[in-house]
Amino acid sequence: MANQNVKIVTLVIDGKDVSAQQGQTIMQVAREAGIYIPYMCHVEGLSNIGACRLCLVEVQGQRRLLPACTTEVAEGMVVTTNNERLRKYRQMIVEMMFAERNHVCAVCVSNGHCELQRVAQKLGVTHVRMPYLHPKLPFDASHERFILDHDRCILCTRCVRVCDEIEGAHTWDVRGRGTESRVIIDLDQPWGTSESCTGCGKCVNVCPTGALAEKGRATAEMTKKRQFLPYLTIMREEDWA
Amino acid sequence: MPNTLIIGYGNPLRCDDGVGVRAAERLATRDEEVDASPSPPEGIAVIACHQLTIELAPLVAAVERLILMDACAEGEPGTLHERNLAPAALDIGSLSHHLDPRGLLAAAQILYGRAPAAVLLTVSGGSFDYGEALSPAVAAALPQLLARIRQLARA
Amino acid sequence: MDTRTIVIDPVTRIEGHGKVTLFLDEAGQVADAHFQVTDFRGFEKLTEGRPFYEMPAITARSCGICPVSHLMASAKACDQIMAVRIPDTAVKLRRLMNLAQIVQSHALSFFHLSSPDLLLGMDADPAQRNIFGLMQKYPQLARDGIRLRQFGQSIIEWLGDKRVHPTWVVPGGVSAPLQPAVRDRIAAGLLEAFTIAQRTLDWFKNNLEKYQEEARNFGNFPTLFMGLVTPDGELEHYHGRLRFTDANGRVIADALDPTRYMDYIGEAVEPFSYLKSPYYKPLGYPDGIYRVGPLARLNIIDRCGTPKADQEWAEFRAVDRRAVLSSFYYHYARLIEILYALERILQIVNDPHILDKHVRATAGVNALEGIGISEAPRGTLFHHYQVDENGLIRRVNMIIATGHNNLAMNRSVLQVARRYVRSDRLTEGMLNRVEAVIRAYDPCLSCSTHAFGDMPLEVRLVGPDGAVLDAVRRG
Amino acid sequence: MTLEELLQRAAEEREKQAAFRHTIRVCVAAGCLSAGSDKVKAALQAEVEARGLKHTCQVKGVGCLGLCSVGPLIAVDDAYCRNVTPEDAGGIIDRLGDRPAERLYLSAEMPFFARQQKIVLENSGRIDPERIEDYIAADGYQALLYALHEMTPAEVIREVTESGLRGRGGAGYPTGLKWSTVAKADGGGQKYVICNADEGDPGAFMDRSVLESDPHRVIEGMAIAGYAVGANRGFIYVRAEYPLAIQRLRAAIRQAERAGLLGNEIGGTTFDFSIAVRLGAGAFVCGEETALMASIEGKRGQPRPRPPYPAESGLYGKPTLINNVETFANIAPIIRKGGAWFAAIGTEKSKGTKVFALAGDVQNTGLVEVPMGLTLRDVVFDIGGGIPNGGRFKAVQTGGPSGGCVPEQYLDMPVDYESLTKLGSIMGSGGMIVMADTACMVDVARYFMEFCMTESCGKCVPCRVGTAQMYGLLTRITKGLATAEDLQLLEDLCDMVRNTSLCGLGQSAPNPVSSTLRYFRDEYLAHIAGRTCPAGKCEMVADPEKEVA
Repeated sequence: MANQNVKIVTLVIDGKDVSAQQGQTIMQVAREAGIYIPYMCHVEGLSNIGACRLCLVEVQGQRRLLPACTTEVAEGMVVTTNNERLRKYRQMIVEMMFAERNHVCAVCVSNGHCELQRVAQKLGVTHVRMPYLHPKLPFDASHERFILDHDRCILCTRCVRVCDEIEGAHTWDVRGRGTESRVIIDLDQPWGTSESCTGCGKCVNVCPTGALAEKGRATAEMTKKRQFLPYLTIMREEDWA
Repeated sequence: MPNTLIIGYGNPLRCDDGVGVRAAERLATRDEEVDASPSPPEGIAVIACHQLTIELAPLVAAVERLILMDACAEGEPGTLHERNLAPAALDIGSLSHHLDPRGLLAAAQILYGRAPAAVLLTVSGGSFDYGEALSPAVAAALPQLLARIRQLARA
Repeated sequence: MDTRTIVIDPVTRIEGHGKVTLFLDEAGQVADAHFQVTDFRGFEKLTEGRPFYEMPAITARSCGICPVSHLMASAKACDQIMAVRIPDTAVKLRRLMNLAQIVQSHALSFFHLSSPDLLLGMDADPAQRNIFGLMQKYPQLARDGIRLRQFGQSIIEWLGDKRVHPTWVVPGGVSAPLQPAVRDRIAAGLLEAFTIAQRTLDWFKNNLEKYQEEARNFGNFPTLFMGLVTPDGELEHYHGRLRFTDANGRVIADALDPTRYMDYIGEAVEPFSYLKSPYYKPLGYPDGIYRVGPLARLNIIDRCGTPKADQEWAEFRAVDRRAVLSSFYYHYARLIEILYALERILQIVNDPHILDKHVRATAGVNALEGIGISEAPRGTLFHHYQVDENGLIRRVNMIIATGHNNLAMNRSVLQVARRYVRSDRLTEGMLNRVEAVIRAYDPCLSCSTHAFGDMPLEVRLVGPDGAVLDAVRRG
Repeated sequence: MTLEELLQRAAEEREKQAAFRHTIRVCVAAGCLSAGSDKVKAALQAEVEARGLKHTCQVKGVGCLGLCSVGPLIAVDDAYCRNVTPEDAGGIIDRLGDRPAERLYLSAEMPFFARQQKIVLENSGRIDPERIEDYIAADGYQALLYALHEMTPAEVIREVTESGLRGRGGAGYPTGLKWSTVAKADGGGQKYVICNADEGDPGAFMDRSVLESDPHRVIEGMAIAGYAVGANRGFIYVRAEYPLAIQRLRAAIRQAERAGLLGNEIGGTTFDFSIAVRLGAGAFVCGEETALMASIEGKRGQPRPRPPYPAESGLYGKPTLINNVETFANIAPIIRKGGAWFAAIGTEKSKGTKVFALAGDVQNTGLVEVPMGLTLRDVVFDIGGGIPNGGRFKAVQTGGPSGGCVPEQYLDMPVDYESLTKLGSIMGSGGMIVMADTACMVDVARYFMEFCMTESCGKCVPCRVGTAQMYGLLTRITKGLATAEDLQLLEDLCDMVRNTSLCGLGQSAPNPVSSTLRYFRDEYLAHIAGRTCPAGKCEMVADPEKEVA
């Protein structure tokens, strides 16, 4: 390991005393302690952006809720990962994700393997209180092997990050503001015409929903493989000198 | 052989019409991380389907107790109704491909010699439009419905 | 709706409520009859701009009664867009599911919807003349029906993941090979199914005499018949070519390429119905009226192609050597088709290659248009998709069985009404028969939102001045 | 330039100007310019020239004189003239030394001018923003050179801390504390100072006006900050929609560089400090500090979670001090006159003055600077002159789209950070919109929500979707389509968006809704239950059933 002198801190998560290495995030430590914190934009192996707000937790002495994925642990920290208030917020956030685009689980390629569906299930989201925004969105099937279905996109930007940070192509980005935001390829061109895309498929595999999928997969047939990510990350972090 | 059969029926692509199906799906699956309630214990079977059809009759006849869950169009959305059902050979129109719950019991009674004690729980729907989502009032009633079913199933 | 909306022909809008309007002339005779079904909307929202390979799942969800039929036609349309020849075993497995669907659908139609009319009599007290009256009087028959239906449903369930909307049928084939255990379970159930099918058929034939009055007046008129046949002229539910025969049993068009259906099927629009009225183009409208479904299929073929069914078919055709014209015989045809389907299922499960693992062809978009056709229990089903170069749906057209039969159903209602309407009031006997004749076609009318109650049939009697003389709501 | 040289140049310039018997100051800030003040200035100059008065009367372009609603505005010695046209030039010169014509005359004694106290704007409308000499004559750059020569960085920070100055960008964070945090941070030799001039609130133009009227003031404040925290590079992030401000700022930077007041070895010391201008492309969210820094770095302008705070890890990951234009504009006077002097102005917790852009249904719209603690009533009715055309006051909205609406019963509350927060609004950057009773409060909330919705950067879900949902609900209410459940959902959304959004934009986006719900709930209920708009502003849909389907 690169650093022999890792500093250890102790903290309390949900009433449980836990120890952690300094520099770890609340998310990492909670997971090690077997405490589930929901998330959507986070994925192990990529940078954290704290955008989906599902992993917000209460930290004693902090006025604001903090994202567990970007907040580093500190000595004596007292963290609450789940209570009435947090559940309520998380449910509403998931509802908003559903209401923003056109999610039709029943016919979706990721039905049954979808992280959004799974989180909704875990959080007990059985309905969406808010009106659906029903945007008219294009479907990009111009790539030979993959499809981009904006109807199922939740703008977690995992694709953007994996392409930039792991593949190094930076084919993906985001354009527009607010609900007009959309993931784009190169300068917002059809995927099939992209010259920067290496066709590696990492974006497809990190996508939590059916927004990015392999072409031709029928309903419920799209499963994502993500094992490559921690592997690549570890290999790159390893100090070979 | 289970002694209790729970059937939730309706069209989950027509919003509140699917409340029975959603409830059945919830009862049939268990997520330990969020839901402390147990999956159906021994002796309880759960079926989710579009409509009550005649081939359910032999299954119904084989159990001690039948619990049905459905949506209804009448009433303030989200209201839970419960009533005990007795077999009744009610004709519901012979162009239709499905059965009335009491008819299902009657079919079990007539064809297989017995009909279980049965209770029908319905939730008044608010929206029967195209869509997968339950309307707020109905969704709010779902936990209540599930709690009642679990209570009934335990009794 | 904005301009991007794909307009799905109202032909697809078949789920809803049925309505019959009878028009009286000055003399108090029935001059015309309209059978119409109400609007069905929202479907297009799910399909526009979506990739073609989602269509099987989407269209299967458009109908809770016959999802398998839509799956077949849709998957075949998709195969065409991919321009693939799907593996032989996949074809057999798709056939297997389609046959199972025919068994269960016909079982429901015959045993539980129509047999009360047949067994208890058209004029019996409606309190008795229903499924429960049937159960009381003929419990074995009712149980037989349940067993057959269960058998068909179970096969579909075992093959697909879910019973209501199997997603196992996919563009290019099926998503998973057949498991040996499933094959064995199907084989194990066949014996009982054969027994039931044969028993019921024998019983029906023995009682045919009693129904001569009905047979004469139930949609008994000359029309063309249409359906798929094999290259050898045998009964076919999955592939094949289209054949038209006329009322004299003569083949008037054969080996038509189903994908060119627009060349020989026209679609007339009647203001009173959302259903388009298809007709055989060369004969024009309305002379090109034709029927589809079990009766049509048995009328157009040269033989069934399986031993038991062929034997029954020979007897059936003896009813009228030219063509069996009365829609009453749809019931008869259904029973023969059940037998045929069971024979074919037996052949398939005994096929040495049926457990083959190669069941799916993969490909991208290789054609911008795909037309899938299959024989649904109720008749020929067309799915016609146009896609852009990336395979996104631009236009969808579907013609369903109830659509093909629309003209015939109208005429059948008219015929029954003329025979039984004798005043400016709707009588029980007349209403029973109107219902029964519609039932013979087993149209897909069940309301997709079942919470609103059951498929009501509204019958209205309209005088020459347009005044509604009487109206009855049944159901 | 050393301090002595600077003082000498100041004295020279003052002497030069003192030679004139009369000074006519013509506002050439964006507002008056757009009303044609450049032509007025030319006409006056021509007139002066023609009459051979050019040695006794100087005509100079100056920054904002404040009362924008009656521009072009000019000051003839101590009197103001409003709505001046080039044709008025002759008459004005005729009456030099006398009171201007009644039609033009505005007394400096009128409350709008008299009740203001100017620190930030002390040079606005007095000096020529395009001449560094004018700024130097007004004691400019003395604070910088004094600090460099006579004070340690710690002493500078102590002075700022003692002044009690709080961030003028909106949140009111103690400036001294922020500086000392950055000063203590270890940047490995590299730190940055950023001036946030990405003023985006609708109707707000405080920063623009400061930059157009007194750009050197900001530069000087930044340089002092750089010295205090140990940074030698500065960025000013200005929105591209402010071309005049950008032009003057760039000119000022060049002048300061030439004068040795920016660049290497400033004032003969070892302190180096350079400033670069960066233009924003008009995204409101880029006013948020982390988004602003991302934008400077050439990335998509989106905020990131804090901590780490910029003081620790800011621009390019280095410790960064980021303050707003008005905050920097306060620095030079504080150093010059001492923190104690500044701390004596204002209230216990809010020191100094605040600049407001007064707008809406008020007689005198324009830019005002008042000591903290003045009441809203003083600002709206005394300085602002009350509601025009005999209208009735309904509410005043402070803090821009993130602010709240304060109703009449709280008009006597002092304007300071704490009081406004208590009322459910915020100080914000200084927008102040007065509303008469013709305004529908639901419609007002909807207007601001639309702004927040379209300006949401789209990164976090609560802000991106929550604002769109709230906008949809508010629209339903204004159309008479909403139900009691919709109102409940709206309130739940307010709570959720406030508490879960990533940055200040989202966190404060519900403010206009919550504050109007708090004070004008009856108006919401009238729209929902009664399907009427009490202000008569909203048109109810005739047939709600139809609309829903």
